[in-house]
Amino acid sequence: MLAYAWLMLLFPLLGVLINAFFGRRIGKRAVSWVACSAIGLSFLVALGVLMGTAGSTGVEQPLFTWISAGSFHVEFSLLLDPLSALMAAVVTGVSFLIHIYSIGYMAEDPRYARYFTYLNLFVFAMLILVLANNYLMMYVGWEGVGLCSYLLIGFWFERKAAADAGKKAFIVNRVGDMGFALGIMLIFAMFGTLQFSEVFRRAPGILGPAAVTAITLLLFVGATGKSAQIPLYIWLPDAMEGPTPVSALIHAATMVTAGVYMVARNHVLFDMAPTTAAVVASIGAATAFFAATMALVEKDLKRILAYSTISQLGYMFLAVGVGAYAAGMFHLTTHAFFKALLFLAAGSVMHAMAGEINIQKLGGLREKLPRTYAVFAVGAAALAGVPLFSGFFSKDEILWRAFLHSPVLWLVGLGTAFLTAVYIFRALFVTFWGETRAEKKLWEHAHEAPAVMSIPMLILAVLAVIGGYIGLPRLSLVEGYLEPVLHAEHAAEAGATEWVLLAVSALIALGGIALAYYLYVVRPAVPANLSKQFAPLYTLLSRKYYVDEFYMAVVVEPLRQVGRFIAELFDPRVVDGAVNGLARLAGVCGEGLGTLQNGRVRSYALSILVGVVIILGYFLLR
Amino acid sequence: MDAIRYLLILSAVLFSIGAAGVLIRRNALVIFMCIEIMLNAVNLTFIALSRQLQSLDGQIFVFMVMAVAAAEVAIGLGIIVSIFRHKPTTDVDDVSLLKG
Amino acid sequence: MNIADVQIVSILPQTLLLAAALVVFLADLVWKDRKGIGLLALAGVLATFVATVVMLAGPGVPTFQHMAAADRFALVISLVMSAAAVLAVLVSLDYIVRVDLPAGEYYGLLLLAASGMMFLGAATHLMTLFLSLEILSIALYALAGIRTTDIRAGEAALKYFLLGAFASAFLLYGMALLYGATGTTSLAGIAAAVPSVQTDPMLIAGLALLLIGFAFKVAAVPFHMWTPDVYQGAPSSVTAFMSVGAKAAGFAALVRVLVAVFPTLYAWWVWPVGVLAVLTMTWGNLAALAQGNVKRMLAYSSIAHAGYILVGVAAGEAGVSGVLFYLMAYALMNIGAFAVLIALERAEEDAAGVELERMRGLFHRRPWLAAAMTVFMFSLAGMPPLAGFFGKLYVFSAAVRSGLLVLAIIGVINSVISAYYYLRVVARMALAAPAEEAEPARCPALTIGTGIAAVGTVLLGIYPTWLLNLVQGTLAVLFGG
Amino acid sequence: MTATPLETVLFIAFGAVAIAGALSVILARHAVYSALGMLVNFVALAAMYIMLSAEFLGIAQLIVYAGAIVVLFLFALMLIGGRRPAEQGRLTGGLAAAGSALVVVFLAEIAYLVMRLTGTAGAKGTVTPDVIAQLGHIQLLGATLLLEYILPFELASVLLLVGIVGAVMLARARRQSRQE
Repeated sequence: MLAYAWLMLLFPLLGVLINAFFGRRIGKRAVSWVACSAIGLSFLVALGVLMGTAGSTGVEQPLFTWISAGSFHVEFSLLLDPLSALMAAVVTGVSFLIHIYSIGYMAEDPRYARYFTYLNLFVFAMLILVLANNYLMMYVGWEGVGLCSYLLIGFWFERKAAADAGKKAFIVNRVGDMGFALGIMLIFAMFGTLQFSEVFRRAPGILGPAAVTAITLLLFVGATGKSAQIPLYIWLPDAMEGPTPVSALIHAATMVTAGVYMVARNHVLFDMAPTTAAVVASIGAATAFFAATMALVEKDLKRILAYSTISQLGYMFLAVGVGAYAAGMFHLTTHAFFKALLFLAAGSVMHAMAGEINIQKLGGLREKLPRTYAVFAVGAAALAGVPLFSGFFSKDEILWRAFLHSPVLWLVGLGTAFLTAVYIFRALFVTFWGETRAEKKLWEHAHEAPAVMSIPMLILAVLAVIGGYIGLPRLSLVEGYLEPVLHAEHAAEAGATEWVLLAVSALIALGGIALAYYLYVVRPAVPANLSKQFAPLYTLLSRKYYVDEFYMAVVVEPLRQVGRFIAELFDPRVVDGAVNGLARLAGVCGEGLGTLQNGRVRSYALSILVGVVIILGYFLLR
Repeated sequence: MDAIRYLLILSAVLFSIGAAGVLIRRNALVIFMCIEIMLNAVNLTFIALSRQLQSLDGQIFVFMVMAVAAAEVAIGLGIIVSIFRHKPTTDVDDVSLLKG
Repeated sequence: MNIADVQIVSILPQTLLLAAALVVFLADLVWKDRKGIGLLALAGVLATFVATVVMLAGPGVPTFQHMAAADRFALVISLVMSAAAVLAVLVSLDYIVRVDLPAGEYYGLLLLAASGMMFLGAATHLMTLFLSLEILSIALYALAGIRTTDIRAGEAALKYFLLGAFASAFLLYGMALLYGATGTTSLAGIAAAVPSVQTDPMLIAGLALLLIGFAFKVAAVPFHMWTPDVYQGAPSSVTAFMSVGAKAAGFAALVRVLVAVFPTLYAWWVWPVGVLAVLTMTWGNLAALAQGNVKRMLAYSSIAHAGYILVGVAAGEAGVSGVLFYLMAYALMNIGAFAVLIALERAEEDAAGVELERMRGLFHRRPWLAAAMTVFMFSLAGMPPLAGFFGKLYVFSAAVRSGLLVLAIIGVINSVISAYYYLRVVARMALAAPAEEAEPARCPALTIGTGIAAVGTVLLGIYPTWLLNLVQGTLAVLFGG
Repeated sequence: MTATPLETVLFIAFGAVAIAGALSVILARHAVYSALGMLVNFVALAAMYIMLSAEFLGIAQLIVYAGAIVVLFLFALMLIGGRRPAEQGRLTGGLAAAGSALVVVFLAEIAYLVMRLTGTAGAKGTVTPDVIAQLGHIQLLGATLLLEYILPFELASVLLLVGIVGAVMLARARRQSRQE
């Protein structure tokens, strides 16, 4: 099967080409067939590869020489090892289900073909990222998913909010990519190659502590952009302006996890840089906690899930930061299942309620949408870490490894787990329980989604339940599978401690759910009173700590002002003013300043002369 | 002071006078004359150096500069005339629609 | 050194262009068909392109005494120039009829300017360098003002001319000083003499003034002030050509002088060039942010791109191939972007360029045109896997290899800033179209030109190997060695 | 390069005249006087060229610059500047002040350079004034130009072509072809 791994890339690419060129002519039905079967076939290949790579330390499969010029040589080849195979299988599998779901969700959209083209293009770019055997290819995929994300978030570009959100995502991602690009350039400068295997093999000999810290920090900057970590997380909540399946696919299950994958892929380098690892773990823990607090007061169902995604990504970075790469990948996998599920369920709610997404205008939906309610509950339980659901195992694995590393990180993680249980069950109770607060007309029209949408949800629900068992602490399928690549050091058998911690986190999760039940079902008046009592805190949270405003004031506006200033600088009045000021200062010319007119060509010539004098002076006096 | 230094300083002075003229005059024609002064100053440098170095390269260069100056004058006056047709002015400060 | 050293083939591409220019001038006397004259010019530039390609494949380095050499470096520059000229002629065919420009003069001067640029790339002697620089400059002064019915074109020409002549006086002064310091005007002779005179003040000052002269041509801050005005006032097709051609020619001369003639003084010139690079990209990008006129925005963006390329120049020998690659990429994507503007431009109102608002709705009216524009914008912003990305990658990683990490960092930060204003164009195109909007021009030549540029931009990105092989190690044969 | 006392005096005298001419270009109230100042400058330089054994270039300077170029300028002035004799405000304030200051710095830089000169280090050629006198300046220059410098010579002719075409195109009154 490994020999045919390239088919994994080919199918989505064909899907893109067919739908891009003929999409508008062949009709919606054909478009969906093409798009879904492309990803489905790709998924089958990925499964084959997943089995084929078990136990292998990885094979590289060159497809063609991409760049070959002098010493600069880059192969376009696939790196097939357990890590990439697992990631590829998750990406294609979840994408496949979401493609199917989209058939129903986007059925009425006039740009149906374009939507599926973008979706396939996204999967293609993501697979390039995942299967890359060198940094350049990975970077291309990396930017590619960023681009698709821009296209899909801004898919309904007629809405200003959507267009703005797309732009924001793109720019913020570019800030992160900048770090990644610089890291790649540094690697190339030091190694002369960009191939992973070569770099990892020679890293211990070539890189000093400072160099490896610099490189890994730069790579991590890239990861914070793509994976929405502090301080670059701000794009993700806004990205919910895109169609809901897109949110499920890109901003929950696949693209945002690219950062985690990249760190895991570079674990050799990160292992050599303890400083960076500490930064990664701290940022991860801080993001996890910080995002969870914002989710507590959010009213928009999709945004709650978005903050939850940021928070869960924080967990994954916490994991890779403490060296538990396999645990991070395990959580990545389970999270892909239950987060995609939650988003699709939210989409189903929107579908039923004509796009209404404010949870305070919903309520009581459990009688109208029993299936949606059930799958949402499963997803919520998995996310909250209710024992025996998938999230429980993967989260616990991370907490356990964090505890071994540093109790402080563990405490933060535990606190986050508690908040997670509270906010997600708040969303569940407010949306599905109690009396409805929806408009009457909407309420009456509410209906379950068609089968094409609910079947993918059911499959994901099953996965969200059983997904955890592949990584049971004692069974450790994931860790064992990834072992050839990640060389996970087996944590000392701690016996009692481990079980105690397991119990603690289970209790924490259940406690959080109980609190949510008390606050939002038993005594619904309490939250409102609380928010009044702690008004400043509430405002701070609901305004998302004013981070967007901060960025606006500190980064965007000044840049714009400087630009405007530069453009206006050579406005006659300003030049004259500045030059006159200088002249007066120098006392060179004291008369007639007020009546002077400015000559623009001459002020340009003046600028040339300034340059001449400075450069000539530098050369002569050096 | 030996002759070559004298000549180099002289041409630098002429060049600077030309450059100053570009900055202080507003009449496009006069600015252009000042640029011609600058070119001539460089020509003097070339010929002085050519004599000093006992090579003809500098003189040939001057010959070429004369051709360049001729072509520049043709174009420059053409441009000034063409603007004058829209706006009867030779004041460069009056020609500033494009900015920002 | 005598007439027998002349290998006439060394100036074949340039001569073809000169011949084509003469044919165009003569044809213009008897033939009033502007498209026909354009096609003649097209034939000329295509022949030049083919000749350049053939010469690139051929062995040896033909030289014209010690005045010019058709080494790999020169031929790659010729390739960029002839590609730019082909695209420029294609986008002009319909445009000059639309805005009513005189065909004979237009194409003739365009071809002459192109030949001047190619001579500049091939020059191995200060005199050839100076004369070819003047040929291209004077032809461009005239082309900038060719729309004599519009005072803004006249203004552009006047500004370009006065400042260009001012700057070339400094350049000439620098040449005189180099001559004085080394006793020769041939680049090889100067290069040979440099080690023995090393830090002679006359040599150093000559180098400084040469740097300034070329910095003006490539529009580096603070010698850039003419750029936005001239680019905006000149007819769009002229702007497209000169933003690419004059820049490439200027960089060709700069690289040859700095890297090939003054390698031993690298420590002297690397910082001025580096500082110019930083100023240039930062200034260009920040000013572009504030522009509401797409043509003017592209003018500032071309300043920014000059800054990126200067990063490659500062990298010294390691950066040469990156600079050449970048120039080719820039030629394709920038002329492409201008081609789209030309399609949108209406004869009268848009003489000073298309406003951003006019981009509105292009995706709905002309999806392919909008798609091409998207490619150009993303490529200019440096998105992989497009040509612009690889250009930036090569120049920045060359800088990192030469120990100029700071320059690379500032460059990358700048390319992030630039994404903002390029993206604005794309976003505007996606919005709904205002109803009363005029239909963008349709013309086969323009479509072909835009198409070639778009396909080239994509191809250079996904398969850059062939061009990379071409630009690798060009320096080794700089003096026909 | 040694100079006889007479030559020295002449050099200084012509230099002074050249500077005076240049200054009157930038200071003259009327553009016509500027043109005349330029003429003075050109003629003084021509004299110096001849003294520096570049006789042919001296003559060419007289013909090309003093003759053709100054006349062209005067012609253009008469054509377009005639109606507005005086340029209002010659020395315009801050810009001029800043510019002049920079120019002084530039001049100081070049002077510094010249002072630090240890004598030009480049290898001396063989074209001494004696050789020039023996072979004749024009013959020598012509032979070099057409044998060694044939390419620049041809480029100069291309340049002039560009100049002619461009000037004709810019200066001719364009008929609107739309109205034909």
